[in-house]
Amino acid sequence: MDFILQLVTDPVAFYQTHTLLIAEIGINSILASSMFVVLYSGQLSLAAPGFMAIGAYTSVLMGNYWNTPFALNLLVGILLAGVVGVVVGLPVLRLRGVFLAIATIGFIEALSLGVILNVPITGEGLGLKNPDADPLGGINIVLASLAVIVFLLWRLTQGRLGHAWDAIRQDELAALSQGIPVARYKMIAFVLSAMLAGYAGGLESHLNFFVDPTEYGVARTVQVLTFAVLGGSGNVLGPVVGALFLTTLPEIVRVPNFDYRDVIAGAILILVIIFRPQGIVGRGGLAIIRPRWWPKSRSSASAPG
Amino acid sequence: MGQQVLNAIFIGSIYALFAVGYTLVFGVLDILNLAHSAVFMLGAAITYSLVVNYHQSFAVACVLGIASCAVMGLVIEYICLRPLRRRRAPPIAALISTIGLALIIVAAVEQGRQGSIFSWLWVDGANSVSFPSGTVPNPTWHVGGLTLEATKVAIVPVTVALMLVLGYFIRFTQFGRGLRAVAENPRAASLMGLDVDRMITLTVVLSSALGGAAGILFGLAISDISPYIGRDNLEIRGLAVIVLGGMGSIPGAVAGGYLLGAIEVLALVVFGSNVRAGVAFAALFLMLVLRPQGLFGAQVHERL
Amino acid sequence: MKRERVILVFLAALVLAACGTTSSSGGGGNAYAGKTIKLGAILSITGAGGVYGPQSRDGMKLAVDQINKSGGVNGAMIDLTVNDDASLKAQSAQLAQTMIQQDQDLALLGPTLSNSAVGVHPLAESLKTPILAVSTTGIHIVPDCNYPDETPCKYVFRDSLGEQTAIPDNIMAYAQDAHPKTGVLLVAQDDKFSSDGGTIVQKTVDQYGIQLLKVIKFSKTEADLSPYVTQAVQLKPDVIFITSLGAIPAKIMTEARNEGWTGQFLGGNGFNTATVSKQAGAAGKGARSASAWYIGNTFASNADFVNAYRAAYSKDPDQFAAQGYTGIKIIADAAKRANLTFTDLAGDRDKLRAALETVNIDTPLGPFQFTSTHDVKQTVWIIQMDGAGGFTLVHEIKPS
Amino acid sequence: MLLRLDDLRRHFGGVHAVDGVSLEVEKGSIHGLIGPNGAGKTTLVNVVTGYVRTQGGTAWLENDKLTGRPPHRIAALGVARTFQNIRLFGDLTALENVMIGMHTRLHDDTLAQLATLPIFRRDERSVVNDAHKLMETVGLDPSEAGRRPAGQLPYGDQRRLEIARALALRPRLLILDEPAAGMNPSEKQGIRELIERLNADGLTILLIDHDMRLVMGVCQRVSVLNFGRKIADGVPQEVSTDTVVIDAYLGSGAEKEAARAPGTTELRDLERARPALRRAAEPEEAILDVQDVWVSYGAINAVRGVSLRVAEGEVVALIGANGAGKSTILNALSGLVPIASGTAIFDGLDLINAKPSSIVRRGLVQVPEGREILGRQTVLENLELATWTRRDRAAAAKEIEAMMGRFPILGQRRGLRANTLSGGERQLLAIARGLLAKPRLLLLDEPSLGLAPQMVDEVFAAIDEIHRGGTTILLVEQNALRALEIADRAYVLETGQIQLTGSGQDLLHNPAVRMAYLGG
Repeated sequence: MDFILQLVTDPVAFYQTHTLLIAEIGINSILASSMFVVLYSGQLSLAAPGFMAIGAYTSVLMGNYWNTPFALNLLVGILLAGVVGVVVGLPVLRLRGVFLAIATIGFIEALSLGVILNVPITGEGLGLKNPDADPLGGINIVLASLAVIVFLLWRLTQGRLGHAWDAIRQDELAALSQGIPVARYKMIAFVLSAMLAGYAGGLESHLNFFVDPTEYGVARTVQVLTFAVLGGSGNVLGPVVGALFLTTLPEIVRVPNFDYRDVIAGAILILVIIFRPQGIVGRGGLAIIRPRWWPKSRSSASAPG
Repeated sequence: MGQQVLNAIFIGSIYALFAVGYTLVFGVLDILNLAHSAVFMLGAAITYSLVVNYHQSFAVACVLGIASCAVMGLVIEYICLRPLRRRRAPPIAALISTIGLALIIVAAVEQGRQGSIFSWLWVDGANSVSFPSGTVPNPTWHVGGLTLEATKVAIVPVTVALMLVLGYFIRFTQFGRGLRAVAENPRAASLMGLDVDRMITLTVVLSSALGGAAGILFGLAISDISPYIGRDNLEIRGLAVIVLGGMGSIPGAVAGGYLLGAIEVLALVVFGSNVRAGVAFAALFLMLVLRPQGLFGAQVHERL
Repeated sequence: MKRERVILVFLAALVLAACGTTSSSGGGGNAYAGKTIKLGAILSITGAGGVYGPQSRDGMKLAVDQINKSGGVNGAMIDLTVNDDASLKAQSAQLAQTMIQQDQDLALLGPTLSNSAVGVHPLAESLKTPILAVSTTGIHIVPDCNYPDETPCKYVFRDSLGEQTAIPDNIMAYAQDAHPKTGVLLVAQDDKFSSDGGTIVQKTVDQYGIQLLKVIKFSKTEADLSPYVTQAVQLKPDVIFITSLGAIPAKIMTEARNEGWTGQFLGGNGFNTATVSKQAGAAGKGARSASAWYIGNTFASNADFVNAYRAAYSKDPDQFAAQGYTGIKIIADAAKRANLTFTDLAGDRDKLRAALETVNIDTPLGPFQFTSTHDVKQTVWIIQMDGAGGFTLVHEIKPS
Repeated sequence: MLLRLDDLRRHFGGVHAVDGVSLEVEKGSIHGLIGPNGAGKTTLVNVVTGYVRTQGGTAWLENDKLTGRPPHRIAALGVARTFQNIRLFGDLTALENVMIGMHTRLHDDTLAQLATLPIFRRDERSVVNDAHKLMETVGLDPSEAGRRPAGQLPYGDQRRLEIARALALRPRLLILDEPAAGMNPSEKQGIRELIERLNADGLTILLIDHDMRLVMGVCQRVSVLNFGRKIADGVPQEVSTDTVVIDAYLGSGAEKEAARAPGTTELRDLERARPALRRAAEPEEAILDVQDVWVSYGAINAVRGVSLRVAEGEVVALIGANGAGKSTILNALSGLVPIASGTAIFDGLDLINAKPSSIVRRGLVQVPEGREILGRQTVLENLELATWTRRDRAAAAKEIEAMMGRFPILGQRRGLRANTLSGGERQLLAIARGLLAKPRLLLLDEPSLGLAPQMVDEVFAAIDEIHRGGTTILLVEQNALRALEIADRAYVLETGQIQLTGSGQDLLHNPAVRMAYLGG
């Protein structure tokens, strides 16, 4: 409760004493937008944490061994994530819906349990320390890049590519009949999402002194998916709002000596999704300002008569 | 080696038992009920509490445990699924609502310790416990270098029996036919006088009861009951199993369960323990790429 | 709310300080009386760490009550806020920041889990705030909290017995008793705690002539550990080392005994809770670990603690409760000697950390001091499971 | 020659869907492709457009080889198509749908978008203008329909929109797969004019449809498929008189359908053919009594204050344009869509608050549009499900046997999965299923939709028989003429409201009705 109270009474102090939380919100938002890209192009890919791991380990290892500048480490991490994205994307992108989801889960689990935990350089189960981390200073770059990413994605959805993704999401076969190279565009989305996740991973590793191999598993992917779905994946802002909401939720329901936060959080989750099945932010932006004729949902948009 | 084969069969049975509930709901609703793992855990937890804290006989505890899981099935349907159906929400929305419920259930058990508001449900908090020895007779035989532990050996026939009953139920009974009708086309089904909502409710209840039973068996054989057994140990493997077997297919779930068990143990024996899990998931990955519809899933191609 | 209270305390302090300066004859007087010593603990109440957090909390609260009832620290009351980090390292670090910068706590305790600690401790260090680890036993907690950066952390202390001490002591003791030749190590590779322990075991065994036949790694999310245990048992080792915590040790013991293996289980802190002993049941009989604390110890500081704890919570304490309790006592003792000003927080924090280095009191853990590296210097109790959910003392190893 | 197919082959398992078809489409012509359901017409289209890989033979678009290319390449080459069951991007507005159609023509503006350079704006404006023009060409109002999500447009408009989207490709060849399916004569007239107009602008069109008047009317050449083979090819006159074609496809009743054009004496013969006595007035005691019912989908009011009554033993027809709300009324009565206001009583049961299942139990049974049978289950299982509500299984089994006697084709197919049946057979199965539910009132929704003329005859024969068996029937049918022929009374629906009511005869005579729904 103090949380809200201070936020309204003394926002400046709030900002100064919650930079870590705000930074995490930023990271999660970037992750969420990486999930947005795949969902928007009709792919239920849950591979994000895998690419995060690649970004994180790459940048920290480069920093520890070669003392290269952080920016460069980030960049390499992003590129590596992209490359892996291509390699993984080629076989799995013909899968649909839940099958794609499970395949990507297979990928992330194989990566973390099979590779990361068995390559000595990653520190295996001990995890990887990042002595150069800058928890309190990292926030600016996070917020800045979040703003840029959201803006660019928004532009992207407005353009030819975005419309094509829109079409693919709704009906791949019809999209083909309009000459849209579905496979290529899905791949573009998949790789873009991979690079965003890699970027988020790199940033996060810079905010915490420790890269924990167990944090890039299914739990994380479910969390990220929740951001996107709860926030609404029809609009760039949706996932960001979802991330904001879900990352602050535990703090909002934090009451000293109250041990049942998850009970409350779970209940809130259920209520929100029941009352906004399409996500907090509807397809046309904030649902409150949604024009009357806008479709309520895919299924209800059936032709009368 | 022989022992490892047995291990594969035992764990396979557990996977199968767990996955059947999942696949049942998915087959009918095209929804992944992520609260299933929580219900699985709840079945074990309640049964344990009844035996240890309320001093009930194991049999009674089992019945009550499974019953309360069935009730939890009602909760899932009425709180997580039906409202979303009414609002014509996309299936993925149900993912969130069931996650929410799972969160609540796990938290309730996890925070169940002396003096907490959930102490009536569970008192060991986040700790892991096991049924006190003697809860059920558990003789262990050593045959030709193999160790046969009663509770584990028992799982296999129980699993097979349950699956056969369920299979018959779905395939040949009137209810089963109705279920498949609803699964394929709820609209048409309701036009034939089927009460679709009732069918779905029954499905979720049945699935949850199965989940609870699976949880109890798990607690017995693996002697590990904690708030996390469903979520940490079985949820993802359960998903893997139903995909391996083919979404919505019950024989598929069973076959998938044993297949995953085999893959995991094989990976351990062949590649060594440290990459075992990785190999198992890599196998899942390949399986999907090579045969997306799974073992028993029908090839799906759209009509233009 | 908290903030306003802080400000009031602060103003009050100013006034008093003013008085103090004016009345020169006062000779310092008692700057503590009526003040509040704000302490913050970051514990894992929910999530996987929920096995330990609540016990630590109970222990701490007990200590706080005892101190405040008996007149506080030179008259200053301890105000302890326990925050739950949900066993997540991100929340842990965020809490640390807000508790240090916003709540203005004098010192922190925790966090419960090692992989949170490696994030939180360097943060506290950089914010020059003393932090006392009360349950983390991994390597690189103290002094090199920002490993691989070797510079020792000045503000980080630990009252929990590190595996670096516990496991070697345990192995040494058993080696002297039974001279085992071979061993197999079972380690949960995706668990930092277990991996730390595993590394230590591997470093230690050969100096006691134990040959490690195989290191079997598994994932802590494994439902059934039988395949691994089978693998281990088939090598017929004298010893099986288990460095995991939670449900895993008991599951391994049960399965191994079922498969007819009769050798010795050696483990680390993961064994030291009654729940593990209870879950293992008969299968755990004789399993040994080196513990920071033994409930059966009869020296006053422990007996009193155990009785008080039983009275307060009508259940037995465990090692984590004892370490939490000790943590508060240590800080209280340091605070008592630090002659805090209650006006300049940064200064007080420095004074406290200085005072911490010279702590020397009797605690449930035994006579307690910090080593030069801020680690715990205490007697180590080698205990073994009694097969009925309890433990019996085998050896006690005085600090060198 | 624009399109040349050379011995194309494709089989699924044992079924030879396309079995060595060769045909040529003249540049600038309208070419018809007809044949019974399951003759392989759609498969052929799918092979040509690359959705289904060919297993032999080649397809050429002028000098470009189509076979072996992926669908989007073929589209880019200038082959546009529409789909039998409309595939629009339902969530997107009609305008957006058309704009996506222009994808291949637009240069990639990604960078411009990212940099938010003004270039893309100019680009966008031109695109929007084009889209507006295209919508106007197919007769859609861009400012009104353009802003609505495609999924919420009336059925007829969706068909038109799909054509507009296809045109956005600037195609060399336009393939229309049953563009007039489920339309009434006046709407069909509109489509016919549209096709002719497009063709006049030089567009080559391959037209697949069951409506003989449409196909024979607009096509310069017609090819006929049966069992995956081409059985005839020529100018309409030859084809329509070709005995092979008549046996295989047109069937007895069809020549009159084909021949029925403005100014024929058809209707007068028809009157002579049937007894003059008809009950016209609304019945006093009705088994179904609907008063001032409103139904809405989201923002749209699909049904606006409809009142109708049906008495025991009647056949009542509901006719009207697509999107008039016919099916919505049936679905509302069956409890599938909520009734916003009004009263609907069936045999004392309040339909507004009743669950679908209890409505069926009471004896109000719908045979839904689009043959909603359970494809994955066998014919027998489908029929068994229809007896779901019965306690006495043995009796139910007997009735199922009887039903199979009544529709022998189903008896022969009893073991087969329903999705292997042809369109007509599915419809019969749907009807049989409806009957097994022991209906007191049978709601038939578009029973002849998408059926070959021959099949249509069969289905209507069945309906007639059912009626004579004493079952009350409420019939929704776009083939208004056939409907009115067997109806005691009929209601004419327009934009969710009842415009006219009377005996089938009166309406047959009513010039307005004939103009609107009988195409003459």
